[in-house]
Amino acid sequence: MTSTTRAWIHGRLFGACVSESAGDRPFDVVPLGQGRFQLIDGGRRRTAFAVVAGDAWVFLDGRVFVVPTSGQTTRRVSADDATALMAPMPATVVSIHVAPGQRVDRDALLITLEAMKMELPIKAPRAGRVTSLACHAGELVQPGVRLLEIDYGT
Amino acid sequence: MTSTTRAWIHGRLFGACVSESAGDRPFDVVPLGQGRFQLIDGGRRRTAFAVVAGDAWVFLDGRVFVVPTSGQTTRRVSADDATALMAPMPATVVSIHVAPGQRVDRDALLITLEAMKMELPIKAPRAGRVTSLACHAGELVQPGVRLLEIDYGT
Amino acid sequence: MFKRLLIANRGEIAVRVIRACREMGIESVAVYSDADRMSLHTTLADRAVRIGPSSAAESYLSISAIIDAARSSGAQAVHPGYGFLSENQDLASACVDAGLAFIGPPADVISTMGSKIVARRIAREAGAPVVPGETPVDQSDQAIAAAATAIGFPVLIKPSEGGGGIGMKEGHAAATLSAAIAQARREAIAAFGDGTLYVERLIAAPRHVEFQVLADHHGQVLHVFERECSIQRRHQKVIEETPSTVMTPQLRARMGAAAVAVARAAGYRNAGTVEFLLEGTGDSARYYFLEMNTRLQVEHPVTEQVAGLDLVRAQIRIASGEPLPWTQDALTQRGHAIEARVYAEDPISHLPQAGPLLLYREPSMPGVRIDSGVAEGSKITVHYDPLLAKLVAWGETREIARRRALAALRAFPILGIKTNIPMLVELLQHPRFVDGALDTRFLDVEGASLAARLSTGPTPDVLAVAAAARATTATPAAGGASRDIDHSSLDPWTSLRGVRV
Amino acid sequence: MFKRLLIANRGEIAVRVIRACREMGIESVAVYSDADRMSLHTTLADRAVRIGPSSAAESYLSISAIIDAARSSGAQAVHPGYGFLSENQDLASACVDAGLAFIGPPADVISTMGSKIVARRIAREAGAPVVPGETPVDQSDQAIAAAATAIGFPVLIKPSEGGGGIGMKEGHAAATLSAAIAQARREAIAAFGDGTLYVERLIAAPRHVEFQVLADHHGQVLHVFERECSIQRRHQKVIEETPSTVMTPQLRARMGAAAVAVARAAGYRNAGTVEFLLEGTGDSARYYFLEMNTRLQVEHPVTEQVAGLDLVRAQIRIASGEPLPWTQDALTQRGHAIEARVYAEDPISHLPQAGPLLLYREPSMPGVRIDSGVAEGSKITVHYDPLLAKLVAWGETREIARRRALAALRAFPILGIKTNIPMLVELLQHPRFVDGALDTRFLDVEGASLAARLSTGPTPDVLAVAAAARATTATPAAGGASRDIDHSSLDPWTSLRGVRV
Repeated sequence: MTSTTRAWIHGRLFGACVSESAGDRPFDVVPLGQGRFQLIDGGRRRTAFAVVAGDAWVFLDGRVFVVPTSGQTTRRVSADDATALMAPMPATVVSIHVAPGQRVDRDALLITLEAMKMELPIKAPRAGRVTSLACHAGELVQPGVRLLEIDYGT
Repeated sequence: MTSTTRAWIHGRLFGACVSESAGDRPFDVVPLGQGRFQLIDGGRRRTAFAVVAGDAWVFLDGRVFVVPTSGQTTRRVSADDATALMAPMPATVVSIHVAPGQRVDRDALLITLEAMKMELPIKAPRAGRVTSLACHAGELVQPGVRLLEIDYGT
Repeated sequence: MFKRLLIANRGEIAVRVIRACREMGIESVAVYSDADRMSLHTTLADRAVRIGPSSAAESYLSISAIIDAARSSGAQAVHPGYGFLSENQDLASACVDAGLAFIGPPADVISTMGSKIVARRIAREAGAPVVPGETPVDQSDQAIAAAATAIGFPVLIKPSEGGGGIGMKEGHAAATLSAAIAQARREAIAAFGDGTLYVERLIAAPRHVEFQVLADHHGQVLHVFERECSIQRRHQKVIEETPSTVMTPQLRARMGAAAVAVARAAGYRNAGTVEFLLEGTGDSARYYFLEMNTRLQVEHPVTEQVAGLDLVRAQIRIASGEPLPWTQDALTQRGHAIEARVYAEDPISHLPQAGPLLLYREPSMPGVRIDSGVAEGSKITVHYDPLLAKLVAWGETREIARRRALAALRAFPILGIKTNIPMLVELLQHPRFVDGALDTRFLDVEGASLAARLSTGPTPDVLAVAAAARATTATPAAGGASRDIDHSSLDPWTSLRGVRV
Repeated sequence: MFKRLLIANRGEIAVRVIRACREMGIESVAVYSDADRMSLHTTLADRAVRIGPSSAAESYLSISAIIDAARSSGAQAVHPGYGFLSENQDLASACVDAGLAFIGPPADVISTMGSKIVARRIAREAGAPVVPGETPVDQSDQAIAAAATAIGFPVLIKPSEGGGGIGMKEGHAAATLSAAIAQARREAIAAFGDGTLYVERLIAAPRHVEFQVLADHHGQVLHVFERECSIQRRHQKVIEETPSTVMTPQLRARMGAAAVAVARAAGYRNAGTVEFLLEGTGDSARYYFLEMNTRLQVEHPVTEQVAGLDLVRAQIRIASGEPLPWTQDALTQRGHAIEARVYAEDPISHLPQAGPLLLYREPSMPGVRIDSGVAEGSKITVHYDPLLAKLVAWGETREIARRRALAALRAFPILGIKTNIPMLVELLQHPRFVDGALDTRFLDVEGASLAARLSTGPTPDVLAVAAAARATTATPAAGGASRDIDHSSLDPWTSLRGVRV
């Protein structure tokens, strides 16, 4: 169900659509400077921290959330098909375990990366067929760039 | 003796006239963000903090300096004739001990202010004659505003 | 245990109590004046109630506003902190009348120990020495001189109803006493409308040594050792430490027992402090009961660091009816702790300062604790006392604690208003402080030489940093990130590009 | 004492050693790779020397670069920290050859205790129990099965030359052992080129309990009690504490004596740690020597907080030839300390994270110590391990320390990269952690349920804060001050001005 979250900010009331039920009283959010915010919910006060760097990063009660600019959906924590085939961070390609044309099962190990002294396995999010490779062993790869292509339809 | 203090800042060399002898090697000042600066003097490294709010405030080794925008002289800590007759901070006038026309000696108590639970005496910086009063008992006075005028020439 | 607790205070002590509540699972309720609408203590509490305009008289000193706030917020207990209403028996009574637990002693004990004369009598009867003195019934000059001679010179002559040092005159011999008596009487009448004089022995260069006591509602009273607070300016403490450098185990046992005896005799409950003047050194040093503070002290953290316990938690537990979890023998001292009070004041003139904390970064290092009521961006106003933070350094030895405090103060940048940190840095390096050769006149005697060390202007290295700040920072006032150089704002520095030197 | 000391490390441990030097009046020399040109440890030291490019192999792991830096900077001693070259006997030798004091044990002791087989033999000879096990001379399936039967099931079969958990197989009965043997042998050959197998008793759910030892150059060896480090993921510790919840005075005395005996037998000097596996509870619990770490541990602060001493200072004093200032009997434990390691890693997937610390604010509250190697604005790179900071909470009891750690983690905002703080917050509230019912498989068993609690999306309160951040802050990424609303940037929030709700 889509409903509206509302908040007083600097004496003005704002609303945003969120995909879960919100309370029927608006929050009061007071910027305190230096990324600190006072969040008042009924009588209860909490201190939150937030910065905007494209997405908004929010710290509240020991949890951290990355709220994307679109604001209406939240970034999924579990990787989707596209990001699953990218390096999560700058990393070195240690080894490539598949070749173009090869069929792979779900969770098959495709590529092994290394970053910060740790091995990072890149696995197939679903069964499919490798159509092309976009990296080679020893290469330093950046996040957000697809390492290989899989056709899930065949 | 006037000499030049020099510093590397962001790879460019700057100089300023200062009224004391400076070393013959320029400082290297590297901004670290958030008001932090690395000060390198020969091989020695120190961390300084600074903000600019009109004047530049600098913290180094536990000392704080307010460097005025003119840069070439430093703000005097001891009050001069003019600022001596001003409230140092927002304060309430408790009592006025002199009247216009009255002659006063050096260090004579002129006005008693109160701020932050403390009494602040305003004393005559030099001998002179009170020419006018610009405040009254009970008034909340602001810093930078003269509380009374003294003619030191008579 | 209480579910919800209201803190009738502001600043660092309100923050301290809020933190204790959070750890104990108690909901905290702050109160705030208009000036403190978004102050640190207001924003950190679970709830907050406005109690009036900025003036303390109409907010933090208003008993009715505090009681109303406690009632409306559903609090079960009130912690008064220190200062404000903390030693006001009417607040304690009003709490009881409203069915609220007051976290402190009963109202009648506050009243009893608030009277210096009654407190002195209780102390003397409990076996704690007091400074010899009396208010002669016959107030003639001759009778006062006779009393002085009986007490023994040097003496202090002061208004019987007085306080705050007003009208206090020293007398060093019977022959020269009449001028001092006349002057004291004149000032007593002017200030208090009563010329009655009190004569007591003058303790020439005493130390201020106080004992922390804790008393529960089950008959247990114990002390948590001493604090030395000799570094003070006009009765405002600046540096406190524990142990005292002159304390011996034997003297500590005697003074601690005296403090406990006074608390017992007064029917004391909760945390309190028995203050003494200490004269001399070693087992034979003489101590004199001065007064009892019926509240938590500003300097309580040094005791916490060395005794390894939490006095605010203990206060709350005592008030909720729990017995003290320690016996006297179970308490031990470990290492040394020094507290330096960071005030918003000019380090030379000592004038309090108001303004914004453009940059405020607390040092974070092993053995250093900061109790603070402000954050970067806070505005310091003229309405309340200028204490910003307390820096407490613990070390295995006094010398380690001292060096640690020094290192921490040198890494505690506060910009936008002046603070006493530069003075504290000099003070901690003063040879007499290093040696622990302290007395309550330390700052009177050494203050000028300390100030002199601070009167030098900025050195070239400071000017270089100032220039860099001007050259690189677009909004440094807010502690923002550095930006590319704005080449239009480089004045007064001249670009020397291309000039190798 | 040394005049100048070089720290052959980076990050929080380099900062820790720099601070100790500053308090001791020793000049500190940092070393830095290109990635660390303006990192916190580089900027805090009195001097700093570049030792190579960002790759650790060419900088922090280069013995020649470290020795050159020490020589060129005029340092008299080298502190290796932990990790990197701290357990490399060649660095220790090279220091001695260059006339530098190495702050750690002699090179031959590093070498001796670095060999698990030799260390095990020394421990056994010193009377410290080891996990029963052997490398059968006859490596046939039958002989290995016979060895397993002699040791007693369950057993662990693992490559004799192995490490890191590779090729380790459990065996629960002689009848089903041959498959495990075959598989372990196959993996051993694949991974190490040698199929020789080692059989030892499987300790099913042990605790990791280690003892801190200190040994000076005057024959004194003592222990500074235990640390429990059972909360680990793939041998990376996450939470450490002292005392251990299962320790009894009698067991502590036995294990401590065993740790001291091992250190003595090894000819140990300086600070080291003897690790044990602990099985069972109470006085009758069984402990087995695991290995000795010949360096300072990451988790040394919990010992410092509870024992009330400074291990880094002790290391430096020992290396300079001073005798230990304590005897075993003079050391005491007070209260409880818990360390939570804050890693730059995704709290669910545990993948290390790189990026800028857009906002980084350390909590400051009584009883909480933060040892950190970063500051707001620091950039976390892929080159080194992802430890950002260690949060150490001390309390009179374990429960107070736990609540304090929890309160501090909830007030430790780090934005810009993901950290494990959300996971630590859940972990500290897990019923088994609250009860102290720990073993080294804790995270294997409970990790999934902890992660599940973190997989929920942002709640409306979080979205409200996100909207406020977008609406109010011009340069919030740098933690700048709030500004007036930029009304053009309010999307996706819709102004509801005039709509009262």
